[in-house]
Formats: sequence, C-alpha cells, structure tokens
Amino acid sequence: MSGYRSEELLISVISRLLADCGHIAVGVSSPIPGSAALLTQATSDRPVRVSVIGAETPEFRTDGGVDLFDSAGQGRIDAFFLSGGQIDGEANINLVGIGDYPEMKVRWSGSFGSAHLYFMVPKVILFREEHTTRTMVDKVDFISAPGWSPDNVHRPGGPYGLVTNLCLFMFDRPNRRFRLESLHPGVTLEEVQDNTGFNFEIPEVVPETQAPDQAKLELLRSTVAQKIADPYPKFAERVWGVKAAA
Amino acid sequence: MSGYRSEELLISVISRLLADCGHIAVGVSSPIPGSAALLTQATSDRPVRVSVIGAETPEFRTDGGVDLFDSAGQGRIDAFFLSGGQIDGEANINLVGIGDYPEMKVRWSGSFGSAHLYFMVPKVILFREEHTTRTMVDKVDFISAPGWSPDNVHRPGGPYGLVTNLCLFMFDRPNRRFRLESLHPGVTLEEVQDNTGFNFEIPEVVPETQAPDQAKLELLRSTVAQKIADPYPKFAERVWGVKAAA
Amino acid sequence: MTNQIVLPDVEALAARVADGAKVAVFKDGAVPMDLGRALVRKGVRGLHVVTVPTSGLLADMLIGAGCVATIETSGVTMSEFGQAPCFGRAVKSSSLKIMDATCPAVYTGLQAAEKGVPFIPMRGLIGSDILANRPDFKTIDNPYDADGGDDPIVAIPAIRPDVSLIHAPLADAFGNVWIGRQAELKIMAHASAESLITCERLYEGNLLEDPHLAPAVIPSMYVGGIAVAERGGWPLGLTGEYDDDPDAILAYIQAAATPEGFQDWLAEHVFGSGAADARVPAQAAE
Amino acid sequence: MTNQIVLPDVEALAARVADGAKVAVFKDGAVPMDLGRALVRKGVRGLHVVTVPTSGLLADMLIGAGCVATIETSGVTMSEFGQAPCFGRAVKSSSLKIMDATCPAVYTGLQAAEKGVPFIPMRGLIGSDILANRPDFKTIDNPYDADGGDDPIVAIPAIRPDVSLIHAPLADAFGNVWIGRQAELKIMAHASAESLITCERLYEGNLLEDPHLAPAVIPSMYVGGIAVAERGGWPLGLTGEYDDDPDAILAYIQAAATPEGFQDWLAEHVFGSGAADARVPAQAAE
Repeated sequence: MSGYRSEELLISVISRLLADCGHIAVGVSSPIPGSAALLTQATSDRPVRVSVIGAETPEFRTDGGVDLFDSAGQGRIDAFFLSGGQIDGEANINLVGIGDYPEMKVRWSGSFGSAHLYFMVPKVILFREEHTTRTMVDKVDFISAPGWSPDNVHRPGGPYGLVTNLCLFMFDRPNRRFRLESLHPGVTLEEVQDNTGFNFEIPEVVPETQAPDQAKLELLRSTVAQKIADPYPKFAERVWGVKAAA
Repeated sequence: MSGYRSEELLISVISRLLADCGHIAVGVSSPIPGSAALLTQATSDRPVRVSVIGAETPEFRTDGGVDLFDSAGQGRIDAFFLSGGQIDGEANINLVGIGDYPEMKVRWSGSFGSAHLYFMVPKVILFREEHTTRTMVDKVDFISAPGWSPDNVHRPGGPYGLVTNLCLFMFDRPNRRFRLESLHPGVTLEEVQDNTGFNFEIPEVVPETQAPDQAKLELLRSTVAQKIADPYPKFAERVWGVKAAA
Repeated sequence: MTNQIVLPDVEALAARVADGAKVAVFKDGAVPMDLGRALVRKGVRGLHVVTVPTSGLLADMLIGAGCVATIETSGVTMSEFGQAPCFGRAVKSSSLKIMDATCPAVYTGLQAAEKGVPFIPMRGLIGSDILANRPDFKTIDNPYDADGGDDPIVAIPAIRPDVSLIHAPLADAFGNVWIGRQAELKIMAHASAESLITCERLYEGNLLEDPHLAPAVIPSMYVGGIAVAERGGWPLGLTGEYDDDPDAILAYIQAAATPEGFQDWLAEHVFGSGAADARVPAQAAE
Repeated sequence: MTNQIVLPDVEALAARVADGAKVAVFKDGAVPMDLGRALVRKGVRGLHVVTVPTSGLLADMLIGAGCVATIETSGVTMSEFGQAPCFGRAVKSSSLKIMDATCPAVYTGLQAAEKGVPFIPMRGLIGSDILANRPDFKTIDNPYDADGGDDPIVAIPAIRPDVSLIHAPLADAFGNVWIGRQAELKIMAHASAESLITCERLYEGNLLEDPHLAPAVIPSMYVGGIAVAERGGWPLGLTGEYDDDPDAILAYIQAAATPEGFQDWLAEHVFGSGAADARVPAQAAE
C-alpha cells in the first residue's frame, strides 16, 4: 500500500462510481466523498456540479436545506452519500441506534435526510470506513431508510455501491443483495467474510481494487486538496498538509 | 349629501364593518377599501395592521404574494375585500365574464385569489360601487368563488357585507341571503329594488346609512389621505387634493 | 464553465424557447418585455403560458402575436389601465385555450413541482366554476380530518414549466441572478426545467459572495441563459429600478383595441425602429 | 407601536415561553444560546422541541436541564465534535419522548403549517422504521398516479410550533428581523404562532426600506419579541458574523459526559459568573 494514502484509495474508488454524474451532493462531515466528487469534477469531460451541505463557499452552496431536498425530489441530484451505524445485507441503513426502539442501548444522532434522499437520488453511495460485524450486520436494529422498496413505491433512487476500508460492494437491485466487486490491496476474501455480518454474492474471481494512478494522485494532491480545504480544512491539512486559502 | 364626498361615505360605511379586525388586507386597485382600513386603524384602540397587495411602502407590504395567501390560509388575516363583475343573491361572485364559459361574450381578467380568500378570511367585504341589475344579478354566469359552502367544506371565512353606491347589505350566512342594512342618504328602497337582480331581505324599518361625523372626516382628510397617497397617489389627489410624500 | 451562460443578446435567449413550450411569466416588476419581443420576432408558436399568478402586457402581446395556444392564469389584466385587449379577443374567438385558476393554486402547483411531489393540497375552490372547469384538479379527502368525517380538499397538481422568463436587476458571469424582494421568482425558477434571464446589468464578481445580495439569488443551477437587456422591462417597470411608462402602456392599449392597430404597434415597437437596437438575427447570436 | 416589541433582555423573551410550549429551533448558524440559557434559568418545563431539522448544543442543554418532555427531530448531534451527551442519556433513561423524523419531513410539516393546510405529501419514508413509529404520519394514495394504480405517498401533517427561537444578526425597532441566507428561518417563523428573536445589534431605521436587506427579512407580523444579545449564539457561531468556539463546545461535551459534570457546567455558564451579565431577574425585565 505504498505510494498513496488509504484516504486516497477510498477517494479514487468512490470517484470511479461517480462517472456520468452531472450533479453530486455531499452531506455534512464527508471529506472523503467530497474529495471523490471533486476528483470526478476534475477528471470529467463535461461540467460537474458539486454541492456540499452547509458549505460557505458559493461554488459548493445549495440554495438552502429545503432546496437540497427539493432538488433531490425533482431528480436534479445524480449522486449522494449515506452512511450507517449499521448497514445490512439488503442495504437497509440505521442511523438511529442499537437495541430496541425507542429506549435504545446506544442512541445515535438520528436519520437526517436519509429516508428521502435514499429514495430519490439515483446513485446513492454508501460509505463506512469501519468494516466489522458491528457495522455490517445481518439485520439493522432500526431502518432509517430501506435498501429497496416494493414495485408500487415511487423510488427513482437507491443504493449503488458500498465502500469500506476493506472492499467495494456493488448493490444488485433486482436481487436485493450486495456483490463483492473488489478487494482493497492487501485485503483477503476471508478477512471480508469474517468481518461482514451479512451474506453477499462472491464472483468466481474477485479483482483487487484499482489503485489511483500517478495522474490522479497529482490531481488529488493539487486541485482537489486545495478545493476540499475550503469546506474541510482539518482533513486537507491532515491528509495533504494543505491549508485553506485565507 | 353635503359636507362630505360620496367616497367618504363609502369609506366610513366600510370602516364600521371592520371593527375588531387586527389585520386587514387590501387587494390591488382598491383605494376606497384601503382608506377604510386606514380609518379603522386610526380610530381603533388597539393596533391594526393594514397590508396592501403590491404596495412598496414597508408598512403596507406583505412578505410577498405567496405569504399573503399563506397568511390567509393560517387565519392571520381578519378582513379582505372582493368585488365582482356580477354578484348574486347567494353572494356568489363572478370575475371571469358574461355568457357561456369558456368563449364568453365579455371576458374579464380572471378570478385572482378569490377562490381561496373568500373561503379563508373571516370577514370578506364585497364592494362594488355600480349597483345595477347588470352587476347585482339573480345568478352569476360563472362562479369565481361561491358565497356559501356545504357544512362539510372547511370554510372559516366568507361574505360579511356588501357595500354599493346605493346601500349596505349584510350577508345572512345561515339563510344564505342578503339583508338590506341601510340606505345611503337620498336613496329610496324602490331605487335599490329596481336596481337589484336578486331577492333580499327587507327589515320593517330600513335606517339611513350613518354619515361620517366631523371627527372622522377630519381624520380622513388628514391622516388617512396622507397615508393612502402612498399606494394610491391618484386617488388621494383626486378626492382630497393630497400629494404623496416624495 | 463561467462564461457560456451569458449570451450575447435576447435573440439568443429566445432561441432556447421551443414551439409548444410551457412558459412561466411573473405578474409584474420582473417582466422581460425585451425577451417577449424577441419571441414575437422569432415567431414562436403554440406556447402554453403559465402566468404567475397573473399577467398583463407580456401575455397580451404574445397572445396578439399568435404565439400562444393555451393560457393557464388567474388573471390577465392591464390593472388600472383596463382590460387586456388581445386576450379578450382571443377568448371570444376561441383561438386560445384558457385554463382559469386562482392565484394561490398557481403558486401551490409551482411549489409542488419545486418539491418534486405530484400535488399539494389547497383550501378553497370547492363549489367554484374554476374547479368545475379544471378536470386536472382532483378533490381528495383530508386524511387528518379531526372529526374523522369527510373533509374534501383540492389536490393541486404540480406545474412544471419548461422554462421561466425573468427580468432581473443583476446577474453575474457564474450564472447567478439577483431578484430582490420578489421571492416568488425563486419558486418559478425552482419549478421550471430552466430559467432564461434578462438583466439590467452584469454584476462584477460572484453574487453569492455578497452576504447582503446572496439571500435573493437564484443560483446558476436553475439558470439556462442570461442576456443583458437594459430597461428590458419597458414599458413595464422593474421593482427597485424604474417605474412603469404609463403613456406607452396606454398607447399599447389604444393601438391593440383593434387587430390592425395591434399589428401597427408590433411593426413599430417589436419589428421596427422602436426595437432596432435589439434586432440582431438569431443566427448571429450563436 | 414601534417600541414595545424590543424587550430589555433575554429574560423578558424567555418569559413568553410557557411550560409545555411547542418550540422550534434551527439547526445551526442562527441558534439563540443566550435565550436558551435564559429558559434554563427560568426553569421552563415540558417543552416539545421541534428541531429544524436537527439540533446540537441548544437541544442537548435544554434536555440536560430537564426542560424538555418531547423532541421531534431528524438528528441531535454535536457534528464533528461527537454525540450529544444529555440527549443520549435521556433517550436511554426513557425520560424523553422522541419522535424521530427525517429532515425534509420537518421542513414539509412546517411548510404545511405555513400554508395553513393540514398536510403536504412527501416522497420517501415508506418502509422505514421512522414511518412505522410515527402514527401521526398517514400514507395516502397519490390521486395523480399516471398508471391509475396504487402509488402510496406519505402525507406529512402540519407542524405548528407555538414559538420559534431565532438568533439573527439584525433586527429593527419596527419588529423586522434580518436573517441572511438561512431561508429556512422564514418557514419556521411563518409556521409558528410567534417568533422570539435575539439579535447581535439593532438596525437604525426600517430593514424593509433597504432593498438589499429587505428580501431576507422576517416581517414584524411574525415576531413576538426581540432582545439584543451580543454574541448571543456563543459558543456556537452565527453565519456571516462569527464562528463556533470549538474549545468551549468541547468543554461542554466533556463536562456533560456525566450528569454531575453537566450540572457544574450549568452552574458556571448558565447560572454562574460566566453568564452574570445576562442574569437580570425576569420581574425587572418587564
């Protein structure tokens, strides 16, 4: 795993999932997805808009919180990122807590916009660095937003891929399950199986996740690092030693 | 009819109908209702807000067109004014035209907000100076907004009074008909009957419409004239010779 | 990415409006008359005009010039100047399909489109001939009726214009547009697939960077094209910039009282010398 | 009429919040922490807090201080600083009724209240445990389903707060409040019976007369009272004015990790010397 940082690998993996997206929206506290969106913007041959919720920079701003959800409702957002304290094999996500609702053993913050955006944004990328049987579970304790819906439910959007610090899964919507797409360099299939609480499809050959090439790394360390320093100064400084412009 | 102008009589009549209103909204091109609202404001012992649609003066402004209708929907507006090319005996109003819809013989501008405000504002005052069998009809050709609704229809508002250049009618909601309340000075009952296309209730004694007293006339010619000159400069100049402040 | 959004002139904006498009226009204080004149010159046909929620001169001129097949409106009026002449004639001659509405229903329909929902309910309307003549308006039962009884409420369907036409004081090279106090223009822009903007002048820099201007900005995401049109609302006013030109409006009403008079008015003010400076052929505008 | 709306201090504002009131608070950048501290001093009880659509320090402090019976929220979080300590404890101990929501449902419910309609439909939610645990959310059939088949959609009921609490940069003696870019504050204010405002400073003159400020003004009609509270968001930032004080936020989180630590924090920062200048008895505030 030499030559690039683990964050750079994750950014590169996510960015490849964003090909063809014209408008990518990024939630709060999401520097890696945000960097991936900016990398997509820097490498795409057509204009890509990146919106970052809560950003102060005009370029990243949405027209307010209501506008973000309304835009998604209209289909004006092509990709978004969600995470989960728990994610299960049907791509249900749980942002609420562990145990029996409502007096949960562990209470997290809440579902935020997931129960709308997961339905309306065509490509939702699930991103959770921690890949353990604690996070990747057979069945979530609380469904903040379901991974799939019956045919009669209006749902233009849904899960597309799941990126962790071990691997990339793609979600097979018709079969409502994840398929292992690639293993990050140095990770074994057994390691993923041992750390995953749900069943998933394993192709006969599982390739290694493609590492970012030199051109991408250079873009990341210059253009992307500079831009992401605006909404996420601490991240840019920690990963790339870059300070936000005054 | 000496000592005051006909406009002053109408303003005074309307103003008496507005007693107890805390927020009076006035539509476009309504200088007489607007003056009545301001006279109410000047004579009330509690704060009265007057909103004038389209006004530039901060004091009269609503927070935009949507806000006006939303405020009415919430019950934040106590009184509003509507008119009609035709008004009938059940207080239905027609702002659309004469003849068979849609290719009407005479087409007026349209219904504006009437089909909402007539339902939601508790005291809607109908005001139409021309009182003839052409305007006061048995049945309107097109119902822009109905004068009453079945019991199951949510309708906190509706018609309260009808002011013309001949008389004041009050609307009897349970019986769904107008009652002649007073005849303007110099007007006879026969004159009203001859010029009204609908049946209405006639009390045994029909009083004369109360003329504005000296105190009210003074208020009208000072405070009200000055204030109304802002949204309606031509009216203020024509009636009171007052020019808007620069 | 920053410059192609500013087009050379109103003809280039008009070129983006297709025959048959659903076009939203605002009631007053932000009416792009220059762009309207460019649409007449272009000879656009079959428009479905949505007035937000009413219109006057712009709708009347487009109707008179034969650009409009359908009008969805709560009122077409020259307000204190009187009735709209071409509109009245077109209604009588059945050459115009009319969808009568009421102001808050237009706003509500646009707000439904803005949110991407099929409808938003609205109080009122029940028992009116507006509702009786709008088969596209459905009445449903309020599921939250406290009495559990029947409580009919009209579900206003989303109105999704292909394009909204707006005249604004300021726009910038990034595609942002400052609209001032007319908050309804944001709803129009959000609800429409794209907005075509004329502005009095270009703002140097990014409007979103000025904390006082930013709250009243339609961001570039909703904007399809911008062209500078100085006094582009004439003879109508632009809120905060200049007033109506009442003599010119009266002259229009008098001219448009007859079809011939209206054609003369077009010849002078749209095709003729009165519009000379705006007469760049659409081809050259690319 | 112009002066009684400006009250002498936050205690006088807090006096207008009754026990059991439904109170709306905004997520960030406009959070009236000084007013929140005054509510704790007043000892208000049984609040139904609606977070618009999430909250952090303010909700957590009010919960820790025992002011809150119910919270209707899409998230209570100290964002990058971590979980909200008093909130987490209260949920576990069942001392707080929680109504889990999702951000756009909160906005939609407020917009329904703003319009005075019983509900507005929203996409999503179906199949979630949010919906399963919100018996007050009803699912209806979309009357505009093109296929004529069944198309369930959730009708979000109106949220009508008794009061919304807002910290803003500017307010004037007429009762108008300038909110800057946070357009959602207008929705909050329109939806609530009244808004209580703290502001950094009073604006000389009428905010509605400045064409650049007017578009982002909550007009006095929606405002129940205003008090000046300089740096009244501390330790949170106020958009366009000052940033979060991260050390103070971290100190809160560390202190509030235990009930005792939280009481110490209250003693110092709400009742104690850290809040001395705001400690005017409510009686004197009249």
